[in-house]
Amino acid sequence: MNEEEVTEQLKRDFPKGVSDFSFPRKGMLRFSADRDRLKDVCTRLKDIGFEQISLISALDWREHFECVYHITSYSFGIVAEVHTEIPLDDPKVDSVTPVWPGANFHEREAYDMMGIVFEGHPDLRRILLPDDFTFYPLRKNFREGE
Amino acid sequence: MTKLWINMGPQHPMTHGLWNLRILVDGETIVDAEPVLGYLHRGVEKLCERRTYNQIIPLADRLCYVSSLCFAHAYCLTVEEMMDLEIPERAKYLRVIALELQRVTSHMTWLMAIGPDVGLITLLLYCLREREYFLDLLQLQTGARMNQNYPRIGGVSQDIPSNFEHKAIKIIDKFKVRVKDYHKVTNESSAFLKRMQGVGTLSVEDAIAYGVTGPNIRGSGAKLDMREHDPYEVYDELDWEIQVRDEGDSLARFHVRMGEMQESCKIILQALKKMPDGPINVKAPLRPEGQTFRRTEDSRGEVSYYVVGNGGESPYRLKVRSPIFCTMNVLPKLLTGVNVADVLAIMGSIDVCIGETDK
Amino acid sequence: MSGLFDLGGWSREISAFVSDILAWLADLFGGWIPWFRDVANWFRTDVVIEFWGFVIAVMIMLVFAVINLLVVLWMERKLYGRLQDRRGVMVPHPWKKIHKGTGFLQNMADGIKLVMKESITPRNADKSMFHAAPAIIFISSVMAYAAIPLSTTFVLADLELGLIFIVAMFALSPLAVLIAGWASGNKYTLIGGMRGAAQMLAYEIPLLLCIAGVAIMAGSLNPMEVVAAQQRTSVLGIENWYFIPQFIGFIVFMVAILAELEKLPFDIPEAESELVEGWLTEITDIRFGLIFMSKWMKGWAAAALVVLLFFGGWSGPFFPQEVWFMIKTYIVFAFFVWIAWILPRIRIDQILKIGWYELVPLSFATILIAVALKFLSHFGMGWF
Amino acid sequence: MADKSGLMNYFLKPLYVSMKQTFKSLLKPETILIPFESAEERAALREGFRGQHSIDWGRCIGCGLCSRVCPNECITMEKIEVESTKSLRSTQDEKKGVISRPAVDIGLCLYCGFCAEYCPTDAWEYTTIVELAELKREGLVLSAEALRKDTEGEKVPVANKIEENPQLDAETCIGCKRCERNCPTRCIEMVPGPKMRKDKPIPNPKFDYSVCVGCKTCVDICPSDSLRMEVR
Repeated sequence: MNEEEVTEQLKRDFPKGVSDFSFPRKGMLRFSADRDRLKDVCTRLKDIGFEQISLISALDWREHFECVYHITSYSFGIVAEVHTEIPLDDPKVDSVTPVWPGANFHEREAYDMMGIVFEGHPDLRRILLPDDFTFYPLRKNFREGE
Repeated sequence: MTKLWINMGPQHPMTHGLWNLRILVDGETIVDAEPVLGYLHRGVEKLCERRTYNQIIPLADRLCYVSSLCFAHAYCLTVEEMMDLEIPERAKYLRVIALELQRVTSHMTWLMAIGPDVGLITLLLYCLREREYFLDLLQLQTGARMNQNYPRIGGVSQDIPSNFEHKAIKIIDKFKVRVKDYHKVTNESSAFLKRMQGVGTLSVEDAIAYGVTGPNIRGSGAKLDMREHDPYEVYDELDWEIQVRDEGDSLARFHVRMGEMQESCKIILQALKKMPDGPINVKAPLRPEGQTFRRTEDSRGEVSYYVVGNGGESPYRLKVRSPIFCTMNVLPKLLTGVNVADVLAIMGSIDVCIGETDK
Repeated sequence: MSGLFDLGGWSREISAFVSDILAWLADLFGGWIPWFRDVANWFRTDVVIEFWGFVIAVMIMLVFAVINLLVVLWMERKLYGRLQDRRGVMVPHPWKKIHKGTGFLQNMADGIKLVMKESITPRNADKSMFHAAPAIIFISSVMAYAAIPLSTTFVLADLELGLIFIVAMFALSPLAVLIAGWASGNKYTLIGGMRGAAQMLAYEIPLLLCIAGVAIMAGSLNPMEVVAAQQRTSVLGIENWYFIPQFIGFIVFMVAILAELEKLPFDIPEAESELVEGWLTEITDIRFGLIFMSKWMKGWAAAALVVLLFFGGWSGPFFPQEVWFMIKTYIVFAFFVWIAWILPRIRIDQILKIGWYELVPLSFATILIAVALKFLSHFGMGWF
Repeated sequence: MADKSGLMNYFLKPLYVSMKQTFKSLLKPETILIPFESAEERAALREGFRGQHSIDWGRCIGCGLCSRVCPNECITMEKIEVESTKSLRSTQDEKKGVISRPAVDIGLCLYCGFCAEYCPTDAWEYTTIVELAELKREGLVLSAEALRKDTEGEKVPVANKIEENPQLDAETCIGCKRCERNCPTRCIEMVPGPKMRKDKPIPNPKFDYSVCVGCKTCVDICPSDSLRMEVR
């Protein structure tokens, strides 16, 4: 499968919930997924043949959070970049750790740094910072000494 | 017998760096394991949000103090792609040479660390000796031994001197002779084999699912190398082979890395021969915009940067994927059921670097 | 050649001389105080001379042990430095500030440093046992020196069962390892102590069986007799050093004695990369120093045992017996060092497997060989 | 890869290697006793090494660009009073007889080389001196005088390596001329601007971009924030 075919497949499977498909460069597929359909999209991607989760990055866009999933398919040579918007007042998203066990530490790190709660994560604790920290340092409204 | 939680770390000879491996032992057998990270967290991602794009390069160097050039290069590559920048051909070759030199030194560090792990301190000193020669070469090229700050957005900082090729050939020849000695000390002595063989077996499926990359996954039999899979610089023009082993145990990972060192030497010599003349730097815009994700092959695995720029002097968000951080994920699975002494052989073969893990 | 030092005779002479002086002093004042004359006579009795002679001999042996320890330590550090392509210890001359040096005084400096270190007793430690363990280890390894003869004359205690005594002193240390491991109240030390006990149990048996093989051939357990038996000419026309007929036994003995010494391929009780320092983790200051010293003392004693059993003891041409003996022991010790610094540590289960599955059967084979040779020699067609 | 077990196979090859090594290093160990033994080969390899800094005062114009690009902010500009300014290349205020020259806290320096890279007159240089250890932290702060190197080299043309230039927002400029006075390369000339005050045009800076080094001094010093840096 190449990028277009994956796009077609996803559009067929999810008439609603995925949007904004674009191809930044060869072997790269970028699209957005709704927050509540994210896990289904990821499960579908895994079934298609995206074997490994490379990176989960959490972004603070001031108006909303965003989770960016980079999912690799070594057999097709494609990286899928899935953007998910998360509202500021309810920073929750479904965990993809049941889909890829490798997402475990990435999600813990995103929770640690940005305060996004991954629902369904087996062991959501702080990973890099001490357990008794009460703030999330990578948020844009974080100030030193706060 | 009662089970004991044992802390291997943060101050423990097993940990190469500052981390803690908690293991639950039943006698000498490990029942459960849990890596505890974060002792070396420096908040690099937050720091990057306040530095200009150029000033991040020395910071990226310090992510991993053993293969610093790889991290700085991956950052530059990502930002260049965000800027749509095509760097000169000579700079690409220079980068490849520096990267492969760094890969050899990094693997030498791994080899010298695995020695004391299994109780072979002599190996440490032998490897330090040869690593010094490669650091000399690296210093000749980049101006510093450890944190080189060599790649720039749009090229490299300086050219190689005229006597570089001569010295490189001399040192690589010397190294090839010495590698035979290492093989005699390690994988040709069955005392070493006894420690490494059949220990810490990791299947391909598990390795991929848990996000293991680099030499560790190649030791499990997956022919994955970002230099080949997602080629950057001039790796597709050079003739080299991916080192793959099927066994998936510590010894396989050992062999993969030993082979990679020699492949790196091959690449260096080829690149020196094929390198064209020309400029080594192009001008880069100062305030790029966009978002890019780029993967490169570090000596430990896949290093990716996800950079979001919003037209300011500093990136809006920079996210590092450090290979060992992802590999730590698999530890509970890898370590359950093995002996206490095998932890050393397994962790040694995984090649832990805490600088990049804790970011 | 005969021995250079006559330990017993010399110390007897010294003690007789000292007694004479004391008696002479007592005589001098005897005129004024009558019972001084009795004291003077008491000094001249054999019991007193014998006692002082014994004390002086022990002192000489102790001084020898300590000096030998320094040499052996220095030798090991220098040798493995070169083995690792380093220069080894290089300490400035005590008063001249030059950079190159042999570093012989480095061990003294380390010893002084260890004495000055803070003495720490863990809160959870079983105090009396914790403090007793280093003493037991040190005493047992020093006592092994009592029965080691350096020549026909330089011997402290010429015991009938000398070999058994030496091995018994070696065998005391697992007890102390276990005590130290348990009493420290630390998980690492506990595992280390248990490992130490298991390992030494596995290797004590082949060790003793190999000695049994030699003893059968020599017909005695006295080191003197064993060496004397090796000085006879064998069928090969040379001196009958036992490492030729008992080659298997020699190999097994070397492996077992390395395990007994906790030298590197078998140093799992301390296994510094797994268990920090093993059973030694909590031991600080000069107690650590004592254990460290006793390790090298035992190392030399083990080398001496190998020389006594397999390399003909002090026999050799031209040089005095002691010189030959020291040369041989240092070569054997260098071999220990050489092995220890190039082989990786072997896992505990593998060590026990080697001990029980390979060494014990092989050591039975050595006994069989010894018995067969002995049996054949009754019919005049044997080895000796 | 079969497990070659057997008692002898454990150690024969390693023993051979280490024996070889022992004899080799008994004759000549690879370690060099620096600084007691000669190390020409290694000294040759040190060429191009970034050791201690040295600043050519004949070239330095005191623009402070180095302290701006320094990632660790370890460079401070020291104000030094001088007798004559004739031999010196440039100063921000010749009349006062004050020049500013960089001083480095090498305890903070990470030897990245950006200061030398961005220096518009190539006054920064790295020596190969590596023995920089001091007993006290204060000793690590190298003053401008300690880094001084005096050469009567040829005057190299200034080059803008940061690729940015100041731009004027004429609306807010108050014509105070501080930028003109402080510019290290004299690239600013005050010309009558569009706005008037007391029937006289307010003088506005006009930049000579061929001489400007992009040091941002004028932007930092501007009291009304009417200057900003822009990519050329």
